[in-house]
Amino acid sequence: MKEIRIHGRGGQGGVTAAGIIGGAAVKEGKYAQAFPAFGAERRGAPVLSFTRISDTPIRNRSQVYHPDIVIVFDEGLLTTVDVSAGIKENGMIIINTEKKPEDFAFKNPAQVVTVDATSISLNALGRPIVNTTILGTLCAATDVIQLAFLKDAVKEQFGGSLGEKNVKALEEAYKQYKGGA
Amino acid sequence: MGFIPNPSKLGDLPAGAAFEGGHPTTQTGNWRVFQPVLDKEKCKNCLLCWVFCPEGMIKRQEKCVEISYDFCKGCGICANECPSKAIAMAKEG
Amino acid sequence: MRLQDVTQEELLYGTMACAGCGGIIALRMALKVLGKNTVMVLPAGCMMAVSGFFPQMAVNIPLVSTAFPCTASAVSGLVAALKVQGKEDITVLGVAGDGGTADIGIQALSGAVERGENFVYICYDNEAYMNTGGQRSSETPYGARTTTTPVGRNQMWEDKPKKDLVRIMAAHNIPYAARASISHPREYMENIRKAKEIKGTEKSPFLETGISQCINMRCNFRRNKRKICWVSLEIKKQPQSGRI
Amino acid sequence: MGKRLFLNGNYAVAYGVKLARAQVVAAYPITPQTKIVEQISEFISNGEMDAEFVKVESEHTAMTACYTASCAGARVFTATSSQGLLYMYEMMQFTSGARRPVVMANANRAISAPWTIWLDHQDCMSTRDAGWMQIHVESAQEALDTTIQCFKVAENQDILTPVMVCLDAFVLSHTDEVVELPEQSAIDAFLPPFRLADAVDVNHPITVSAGMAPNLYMEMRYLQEQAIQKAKDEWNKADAEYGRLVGRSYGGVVENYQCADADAVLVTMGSLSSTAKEVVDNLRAQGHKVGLAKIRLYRPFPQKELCETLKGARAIGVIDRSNSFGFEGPLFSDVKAALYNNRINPPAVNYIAGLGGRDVTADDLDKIYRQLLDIGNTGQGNQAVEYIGLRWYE
Repeated sequence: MKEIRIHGRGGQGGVTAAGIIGGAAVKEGKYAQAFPAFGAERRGAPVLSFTRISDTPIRNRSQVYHPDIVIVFDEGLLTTVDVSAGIKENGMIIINTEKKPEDFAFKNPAQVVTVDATSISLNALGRPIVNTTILGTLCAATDVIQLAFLKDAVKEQFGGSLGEKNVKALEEAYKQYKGGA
Repeated sequence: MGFIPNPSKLGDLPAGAAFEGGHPTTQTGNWRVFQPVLDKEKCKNCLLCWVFCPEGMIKRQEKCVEISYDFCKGCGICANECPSKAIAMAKEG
Repeated sequence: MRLQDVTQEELLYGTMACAGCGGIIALRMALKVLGKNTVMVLPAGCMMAVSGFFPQMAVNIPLVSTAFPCTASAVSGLVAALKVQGKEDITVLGVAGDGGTADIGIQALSGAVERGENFVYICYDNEAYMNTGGQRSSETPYGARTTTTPVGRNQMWEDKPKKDLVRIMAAHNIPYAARASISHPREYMENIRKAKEIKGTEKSPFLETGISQCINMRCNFRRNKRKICWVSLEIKKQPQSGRI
Repeated sequence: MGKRLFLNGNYAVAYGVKLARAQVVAAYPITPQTKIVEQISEFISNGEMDAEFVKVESEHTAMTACYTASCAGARVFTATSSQGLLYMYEMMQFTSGARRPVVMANANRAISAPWTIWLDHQDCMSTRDAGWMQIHVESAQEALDTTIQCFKVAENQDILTPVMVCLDAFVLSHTDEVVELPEQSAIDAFLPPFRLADAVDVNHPITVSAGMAPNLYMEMRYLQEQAIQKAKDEWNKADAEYGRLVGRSYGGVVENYQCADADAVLVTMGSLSSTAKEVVDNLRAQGHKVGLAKIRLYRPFPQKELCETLKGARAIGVIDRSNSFGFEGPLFSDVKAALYNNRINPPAVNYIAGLGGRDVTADDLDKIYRQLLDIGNTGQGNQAVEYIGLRWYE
């Protein structure tokens, strides 16, 4: 089982992203669970959402305390939240930032992956909505989801031309990671 | 199902107390102290008593109305309403 | 409307109401106009207690009893269920007192009227909570004596004017709202007939306030039933920005 | 095999309502239930569902409209949560007393004050004695399937009792997971159209919920009790029939998970059962004989099935997600009463957990099981009510 925790702000689409990851995994024939950290927060406040992916039905319904992968939508969150809390050994933290991975140090050791998702999103969508873009990096840097299913899930979520634009954004992030690796 | 005014077993009671309507089982006629008495000669058949009777106990007829006493409680509205004083309230019995 | 033309058929008779009950007169007259193709909702109160208390089943149309605050809500449910079953020709009638309409039931009524559901609603306004023994309601007129209107040392009379329910309902921009009294049966029944006929595609609700004194009312200016203050106020459909 | 979707519990319930072909839906929004009725509105507006949606102005009206729509012979559904359920309480009694088979989804949410929106079972426990049947689910899939089963049992002519399907707030209502959609043809075979013998009919006028004096009221209540008692078997039958037609069933009214030879058994309701099964498997793998009794049907209380499941246990733990202030957890009282009636008396411990959305983790459950195993071995243990995850015990 892979457990993912997403750190975002209300309105950035963290919950949607958790759902898209799960939806892509389900398309692949796997089992998934996606849920928000059930808050009453409104736009701008730090929020959490979670995804679990497994080859067998998932029964654990508590929140994710020991994630394999952490996704951070907003670099600013790093100053207030310990995003590495509880992360598993050999875990990965994906951060939306202009900086390099080596610029970051966390309490708990983890592989850090960075992507300038804001710039990519602004190019592709015209708006700094990074939730789908950063999934391209997730897809490229890990094996939890496959690109084809991810694209399907995004298209299904947004539909029409908005879906196409989002797919373009995540493809760009995917290429950047693969190219850089 | 039929209406059973005096149930004698559980099966006589319908689920949810859903009873058939139109079954006035208590003859409220015996509530009367005074009863309306109609003077057919004076009745102009204006039907005011008929429309005002709360119990619907006044019957419309060809020439003049007719009072039925089964459910008449003797309220006296008919006598009060009658413009030609054709109904008088007389003591029961 | 001529009295000769009104049906002989009695859909309500033999109730356990007090002798001379004005509410029963109002209901009987209304049912004569609405006819057999009607479903009625009654909340907890006198009217239900005297006509639907086993074994005295005095009403001869379908009757659904409900709790005090939700006569109009119950009407909504019936309207929806009859509509989905294609029985839209059936008239749904809600009858509640002034307390059940203007006080505890006003939210439900406002909601149902705002939704534009097709029904006839009669508020049987006897100007106080009479089933429970004469407590004040928002429809109790200024000066009336009730059991729950302490206004000062040894004073028991209502010091607030009557709430104008018909204008409140008219403010919902409904096609018909009227106030009438059983002291004038032909006008009263005419109002009911109009209300019944506003129907069909227009989806038009209606509210009728029938002022009919309870025989147990203790009132400073106790009125003879025949001489009840009579107001007939008919409000036709208002334009959206219209004023009464 | 039906279509595989990625849905949360709320949407799953809405799909269940659609498949059941509900005719009248009256509901008022309240977190966390709102998405159920939003989805149903969407089904109605895009023509997938042939139903009337009553846009009510309060939960009280929602329940009243459901009650009368059911009187008129329509298949009726509503959904609510927490404060909304409490606001419905008056009319819930009317609905059950008048024997109208309304189906309601309740997204279990704690009660204010303190003001809250998160999960616990205080709302449904507060309406426990409203004469409604109450069934709890542990997954979105079960929520969908159970919603359909609810109509089947509630509308049974011998039962005619409303039912509340309880799904835990957020943990089920807002969690996306894999849900397999049954075929409409299978559901149509399972659930025939609703026919109410004493529906409102202008040609045969009836008075619904007539007044009853003390000479008969008690008999009406006794009839109601008989009907709800009969429902226990019907739930088992409905679950089995659903299993035959759709291919999924949930072990009837009490799910026996590894209890046959278990020394320590935990009794749970709702989403917690799901995590507990994971913990049972882990402990079994380590050689500990533990089991889980998941109560699906809470009212009528499945006394016989529960005692059958618990009879071999040497220690029993009951997790309550609510309080009965001044005593112990309400589920614990019910379980103990059932055991007492059947002369089964192993040590039993009450755990109050997960109030107001406090997360209950696999670790918490693991600790509970280990404590129960100890109690089973020694025959001794702390019999006081224990709060799990309480931050300060004093």
